[in-house]
Amino acid sequence: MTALQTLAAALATGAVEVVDLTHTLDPDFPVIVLPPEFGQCARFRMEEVSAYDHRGPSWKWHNISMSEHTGTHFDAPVHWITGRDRPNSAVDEIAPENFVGPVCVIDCSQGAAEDEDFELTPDIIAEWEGIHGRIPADSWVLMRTDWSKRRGAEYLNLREDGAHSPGPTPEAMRILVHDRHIRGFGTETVGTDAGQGMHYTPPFPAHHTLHGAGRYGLQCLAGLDRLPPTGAMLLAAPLKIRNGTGSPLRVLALVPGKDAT
Amino acid sequence: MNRLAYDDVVLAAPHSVPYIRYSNDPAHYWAAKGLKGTLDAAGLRPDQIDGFSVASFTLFPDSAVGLTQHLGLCPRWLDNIPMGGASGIVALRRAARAVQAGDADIVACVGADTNQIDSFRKLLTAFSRFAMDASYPYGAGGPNANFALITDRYMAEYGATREDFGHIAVAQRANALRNPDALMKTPLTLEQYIAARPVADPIALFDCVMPCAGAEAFLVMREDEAQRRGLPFARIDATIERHNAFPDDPVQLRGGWAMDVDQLWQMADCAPSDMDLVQTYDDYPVISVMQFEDLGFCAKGEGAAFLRARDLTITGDLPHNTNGGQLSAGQAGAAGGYIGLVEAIRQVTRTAGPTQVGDASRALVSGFGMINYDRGVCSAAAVLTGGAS
Amino acid sequence: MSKDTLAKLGEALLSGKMEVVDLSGVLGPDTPLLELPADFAKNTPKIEIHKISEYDEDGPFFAWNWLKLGEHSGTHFDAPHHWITGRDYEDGYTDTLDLQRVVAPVNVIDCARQCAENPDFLLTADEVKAWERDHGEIRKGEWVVMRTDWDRRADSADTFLNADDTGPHSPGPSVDCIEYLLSRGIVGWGTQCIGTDAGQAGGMEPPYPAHNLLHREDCFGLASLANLDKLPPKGAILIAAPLKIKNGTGSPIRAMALVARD
Amino acid sequence: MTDPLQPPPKKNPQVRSPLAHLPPVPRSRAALGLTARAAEGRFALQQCADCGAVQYPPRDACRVCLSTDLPWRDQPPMGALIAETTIRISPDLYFRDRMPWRMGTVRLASGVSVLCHLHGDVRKGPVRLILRLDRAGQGVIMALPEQEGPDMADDPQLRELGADPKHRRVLITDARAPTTRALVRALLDAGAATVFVGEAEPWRRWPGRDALAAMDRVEIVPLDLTDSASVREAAGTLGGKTDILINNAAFLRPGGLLERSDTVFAQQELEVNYLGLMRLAQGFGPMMHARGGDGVNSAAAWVNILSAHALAADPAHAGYSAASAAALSLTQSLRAEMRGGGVRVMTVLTGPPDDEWHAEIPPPKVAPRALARALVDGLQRGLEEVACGDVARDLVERWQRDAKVLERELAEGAGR
Repeated sequence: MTALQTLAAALATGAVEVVDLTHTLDPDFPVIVLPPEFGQCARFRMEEVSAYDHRGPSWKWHNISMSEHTGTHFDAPVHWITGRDRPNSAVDEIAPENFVGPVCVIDCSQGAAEDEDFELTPDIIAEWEGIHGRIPADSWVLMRTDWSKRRGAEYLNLREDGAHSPGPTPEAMRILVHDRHIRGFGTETVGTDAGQGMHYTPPFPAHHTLHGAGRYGLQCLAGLDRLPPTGAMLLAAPLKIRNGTGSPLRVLALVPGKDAT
Repeated sequence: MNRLAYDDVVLAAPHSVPYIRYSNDPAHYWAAKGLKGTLDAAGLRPDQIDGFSVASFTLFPDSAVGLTQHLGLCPRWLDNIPMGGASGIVALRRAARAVQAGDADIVACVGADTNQIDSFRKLLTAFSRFAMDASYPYGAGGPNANFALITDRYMAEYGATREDFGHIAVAQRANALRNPDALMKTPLTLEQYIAARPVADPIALFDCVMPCAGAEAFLVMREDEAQRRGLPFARIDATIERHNAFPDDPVQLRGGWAMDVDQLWQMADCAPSDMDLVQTYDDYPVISVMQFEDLGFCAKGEGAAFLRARDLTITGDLPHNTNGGQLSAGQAGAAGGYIGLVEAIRQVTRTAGPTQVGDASRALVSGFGMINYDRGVCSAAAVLTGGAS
Repeated sequence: MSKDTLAKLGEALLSGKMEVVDLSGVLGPDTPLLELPADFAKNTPKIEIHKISEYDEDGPFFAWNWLKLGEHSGTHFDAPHHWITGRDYEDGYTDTLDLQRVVAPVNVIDCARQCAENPDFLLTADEVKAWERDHGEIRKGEWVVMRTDWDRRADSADTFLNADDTGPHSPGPSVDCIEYLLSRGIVGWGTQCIGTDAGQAGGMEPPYPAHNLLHREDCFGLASLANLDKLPPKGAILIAAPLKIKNGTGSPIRAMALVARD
Repeated sequence: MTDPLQPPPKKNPQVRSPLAHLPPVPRSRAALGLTARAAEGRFALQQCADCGAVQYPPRDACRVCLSTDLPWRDQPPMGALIAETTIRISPDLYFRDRMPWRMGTVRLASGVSVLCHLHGDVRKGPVRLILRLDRAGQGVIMALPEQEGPDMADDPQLRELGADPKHRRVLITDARAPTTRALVRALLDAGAATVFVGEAEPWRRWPGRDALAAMDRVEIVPLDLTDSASVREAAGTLGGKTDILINNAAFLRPGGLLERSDTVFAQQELEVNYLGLMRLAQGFGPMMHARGGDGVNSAAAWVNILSAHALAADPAHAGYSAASAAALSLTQSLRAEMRGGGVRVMTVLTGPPDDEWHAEIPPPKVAPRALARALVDGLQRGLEEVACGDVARDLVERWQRDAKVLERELAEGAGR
C-alpha cells in the first residue's frame, strides 16, 4: 500500500486521529496589545447577514473581519522586517508542501506554570534531543506551555511593564533556525516571542530569526498537550491572502489513534 | 358717522333641527336638514334663494362652496363664517347688508355641525395655531381650561362665587325643561350644580356644554317679501361686531362688546331695560355674566350680583336663554353661534311655542367665539324687534 | 501501525514521493463573489485587506493587515448551518464540526470537457455511476469534487459568474446526482464554481439541491476550489478545515490535497 | 412643599407596561423656535427687532408693528401667576395618565400672557419661568416658585420635563473612558439607583477597575461596542432596566488626513464612535423606546458625548472629527425615533479633554468632573444640546454665527 492508501485506511478506522489545535474565533478572544500609537491588531468580529429570514430566506451567513494575526494564526516571513525581502514570503506565495509536515513538541508546561517569564533555552533543547533525538530538519517545533488553558486577562497577563508570558531566548532561536533548520516555530501564547521579548537582543528573537530565515510562526495554538513529542503530522495551511503577512487558520495534527501500537 | 339702518331688511323662518348627542352623518347632512327646515317654513324651493351663508366646523374638506354643488344651489351671493359662537350674528349682519344693497334677495343662513365620536378631538388638532402651539400642550385639551382660568380670575377680581354661576345654569335648565328638543331633560338644583364633578377648577360638570350634532337656520329678506309670503318676521334694530378687543388685558375679563356697547344702544334707540329677553352666548356661565356687564345691563364686576337679583327663567323678570341655551340644550358646533339668535327670532315673532315669553317683542342676542389662544376673539350683538305682520 | 502510517507519510513528503497540492484561489479584492438576486438586498461585500503597519510608524518591525470578508468568500467551506435544512445540527457549525471528517480521500469527477461545451452542464447520477465503473466506487466518508476547470476563469468575475439576463450560467450537480452521492455516504461535495450548486440551480426542485440536500444530511460543501486538474480521479487525500469561527456557517479555507507522485 | 420622591416600587410583573403617551406634538414652524431654545436650556421669546415688543405665542409678524423680523432673545424669566386651574378631565391621553394637572396664566413684565405648567409649590403671585422640553420633545413653559425649595426637583410635573437621574438606573458604556469615574460619582451623588458600567475586553487589565467595582450601587457589565453580539447580549440583559444610557465610548488618534497613509485608525474611529452608537441604538433603542411610559420607572434619556468638532472639523483630528460628525448625525436620527417613546436624546459636545490624545493641545481642557457636572445638569434640565467647556461653548457659538468662517478659522490648525 502507498503511504496515502495506508493513511486513508488509518483515517477511516481511527488509527490516525485528527486533532484540532485551534482556538475558536470568538470576538472575546484576546489579541496582542501594542502601544496605542501603533496600529492595533483587529479583533475577530462577525455581523449576521441573514439567518433564513427576509434578508435571505434559506441561508444563514456572516461577514467577518479580523487581523491576519487574530486568534490561532500563521506568521509568514513578510510579517517581519527581517523577512521582507525573502522570496515567497507572503502566505499566497508559500509552496503548499510547507503546510504539511512533521512536528516536535517541547514540553515546557511545568516551567511555565512555575515562571510566567519562562524561557526556552538551548539547554532545554539539548535535554529534549537527549531523549527524543535530534530535531529533524524542516520540521515544526512547538513549545508547549499549556498557556492555551488560561482565560481572559490571565492569557495576555499584562502588567504595567507589559505582557508576561513564556518564550524562546535568542540563542535558542538561533539554534533551531540556523543549526536545526526547522520549518517553523509555534507557541500557545499570543506571539511566538515571550511577553517580554522586546527586551532581548535582538528584540522579538523568534520573529526576527524565523522570518529573517524565511521560516514560519504559529501562535495562539491550543491543546498541544494532546500531541506526542514526535511522530505527529501538522497540517497548517494559511488562507491564500494576496500578499498576506499571515492568516488565521485551522491547525490540525494527525496523531496515532488510541488503538495505536 | 352714523351707520346706515337696516330699514326694510327682516329675519324670518327660524328653524332648529333637533339635536342629538352623536351622529354618524356628516355636517353636509345637518346643513341640508337646516336649510330644508327654513325653506319649508317659508314655503320656498331651493332655487328660490339667491344667497347662502354657512357656518360649520366639520364640513372639511368642503366649505360653503362645496355645499352649493352638493345641495344643488345656485346663489349669486355666498358666505362662509368661521367664527364659532359669533357666527349667527355675523352672518345676519352680512346677509342683511347684501339684501339691502340688492346683491341678493333671499339669503339662507345655516349653522350646522355633526358630532361623531372623535369629532371633538379632530376639531382640536386643527382648531387654531396659537391653541396648538401654546394652549393644548399644557393639558387644556379644549376650552375648559381656558374658561377655568378666566373664571378663576373673574372670581378673584370681582368676588363672584360658584353659586352666582349656578344661578344662571339652574335657570337655564328650568327653561330647557320646556324645550322638547333640549338634550338635558332632568331638573337641576343649585346643590347639584355645586356638588358636580370638577372638570378644571373652578369649572365643574354643569359649567360645561355638551357637544352634539344639530343645525339652526333662518332667512334674510326684504320686509315686502316676508309680507307677500305671509311670514312672521323680526326687524334688525342694531348690530355690533368686534374682534381681538383689549389684547393687553392679562386675562380676559371683558369682551369686544364693551368697545361698541354705546353704538349698539344708540343705533337701536333703546336701552337694556327695554329688552323683553336676552340670549347670551353661554358656553360657560362666566361669559354670560360678562355679556350682561359689557352690554350695559350693569357695571363691570357687578354682573354676578345683578343676575342673582333677577329671575332668569321664561316667566321671570329677565328671561335669559329661553330654550335652555347651550348649557342645557346642547352645543351643536357652529350652530351654537345660531341657537340664541334663532330662538330670539321665534320669541319676537311669538312663534316660540312652549318656551314663548309672554309678550316678547324685543330681544338682545349676543355672540362670542373662537378661543384662539387664551381668550375668545370674536364678539357680536344684535337687537331684534318683532315685526307687525 | 498508525505511527508507521504517519512515519511513512512523513517520509513520502520528505522524499518527494508525495506532493501537497494547493486547491485554493487567492483571496483578494478581486476575488469573485456570489451575487444574489436584488430582492435579497444583502450580498457579501468585496474582500477588503487593509494595511495596519508595514515596518513604519504604525509598527516598526512588522507588517500586517486586517481583513474583512464574508464567510463564503473565495475558496470556502459551507457548514450545514449555512442552509435552513441544516440549522438544527449541533455539529453543523465551523467550530463544532468533527474534524476527523474533513481529512478524507477525494474522488475527482472530471467534467472539464462537458463544461467547456456547455456552461450549464449538470452532472447526473448516471454519469457518476459510469465514473464509478471506470474508477472504482465512491465510499462512505469520502469527498467528491467536480472538476470543471472553472478556476481558469477566476481572474475575472464576469467569466467566473458568467451571468446574463437569465442569471449566472455555471455547471453543477443535478438533484439526482446529489441524492445518489448522499446515498453513498459521502462527507461532502465540492466544485470549482462560485457555489456548490449550478448557476441555474435556483429553478430546480428543490432549489439549490447541493445546499439543500447536503446540509440536510449534515454534510459539507466546498466551493471555488482550484487546481483540481492536478488531482488523480482517486487516491488523493483532501484536507479542508474551516476556520474555527464561533457559530460560523462557513469559512474561507486553504484547501490542500496530498497526492502520490509516480 | 414638594413631597420627596420615593424610590419606585418594584414592577408588578403581571401588569402590562403602559405605553408611552406623549403630550400634544404638533407645532407651527415659529413655535419650533421655542423648542429649539428649550433644547439649549435658554428662556427666550421672540422680540421684535423693529419696535422691541415681546411676542407670545410665537408668530410670524409683530403684533404691534407688523415687522416680520422677530429674533429669539433671552428674556427675564420673572412673572406673576394671575390665574390658575387644576385640570381633572382631559381628552388627551398623556394628561389623562397624569391627572390632576395644574396650569395657569402668567403675566410677564413685557406684557405678554403665558399659559404654562405650574410647579406644585407655586401660588398666585411672583414666579420664575423655565422653558423646557416636554416628553414629546417640544418646548413648553413652566412656572416655578421664585425661591428654590427642598426636594423641588421631585415635583411630578417638573420631573416630566427632565430626566433627573434620581432613583433611575444608568448605563455608562465604557468603563475605561477617562470620564467614567467622574460620571459615576456625579450620578450617584444625584441619586441614581444603580450605575451599570460597560467593560470591553475584560482580558485587558486597567487601572482603577478595582476601585470602580468596589463602589456601592455600581456594577461592571460586559459590553463591547465594536462587537454586535456583545451589544445584543448586553441589551438583552440590561435593556429592560436601563433608564438612562450614557455613551461615553470614544476611539481617536490624532492626525490629519494626509499624514495618515491608511484607513486603519479611521476604521476604528468609525467602528467605535459611529457604528458602536448604531449597535447600541439597535440594541437598546427599541427597549428603551418601549419603556418610555413606564411611570417613575420609565426609560428617560439617552446621552451621547461627542467632540464639539462634530460640528466643524478639527483638521488635526481629521478622522475623529468625521466620525464624530457621523455620530452627531446619527444622534439626530435617534432622537427623532426615540421621541415617540418619550425618551430624551441629549448630545454633550465637549472641548478637548485632558487625556493622552490631547496632550499637545494647550488649555483650557475639559476636566472629567466638569463634564460630569454638565451632563447631570443637562439630564436634570432635560436638555438636548449641552456644550461643555469653554472651547466647546466657543465653538458652538462661532458655528451658529457663521459655519463657513469657523471652518476657515479651524483650517489654521491644519498640519501642513
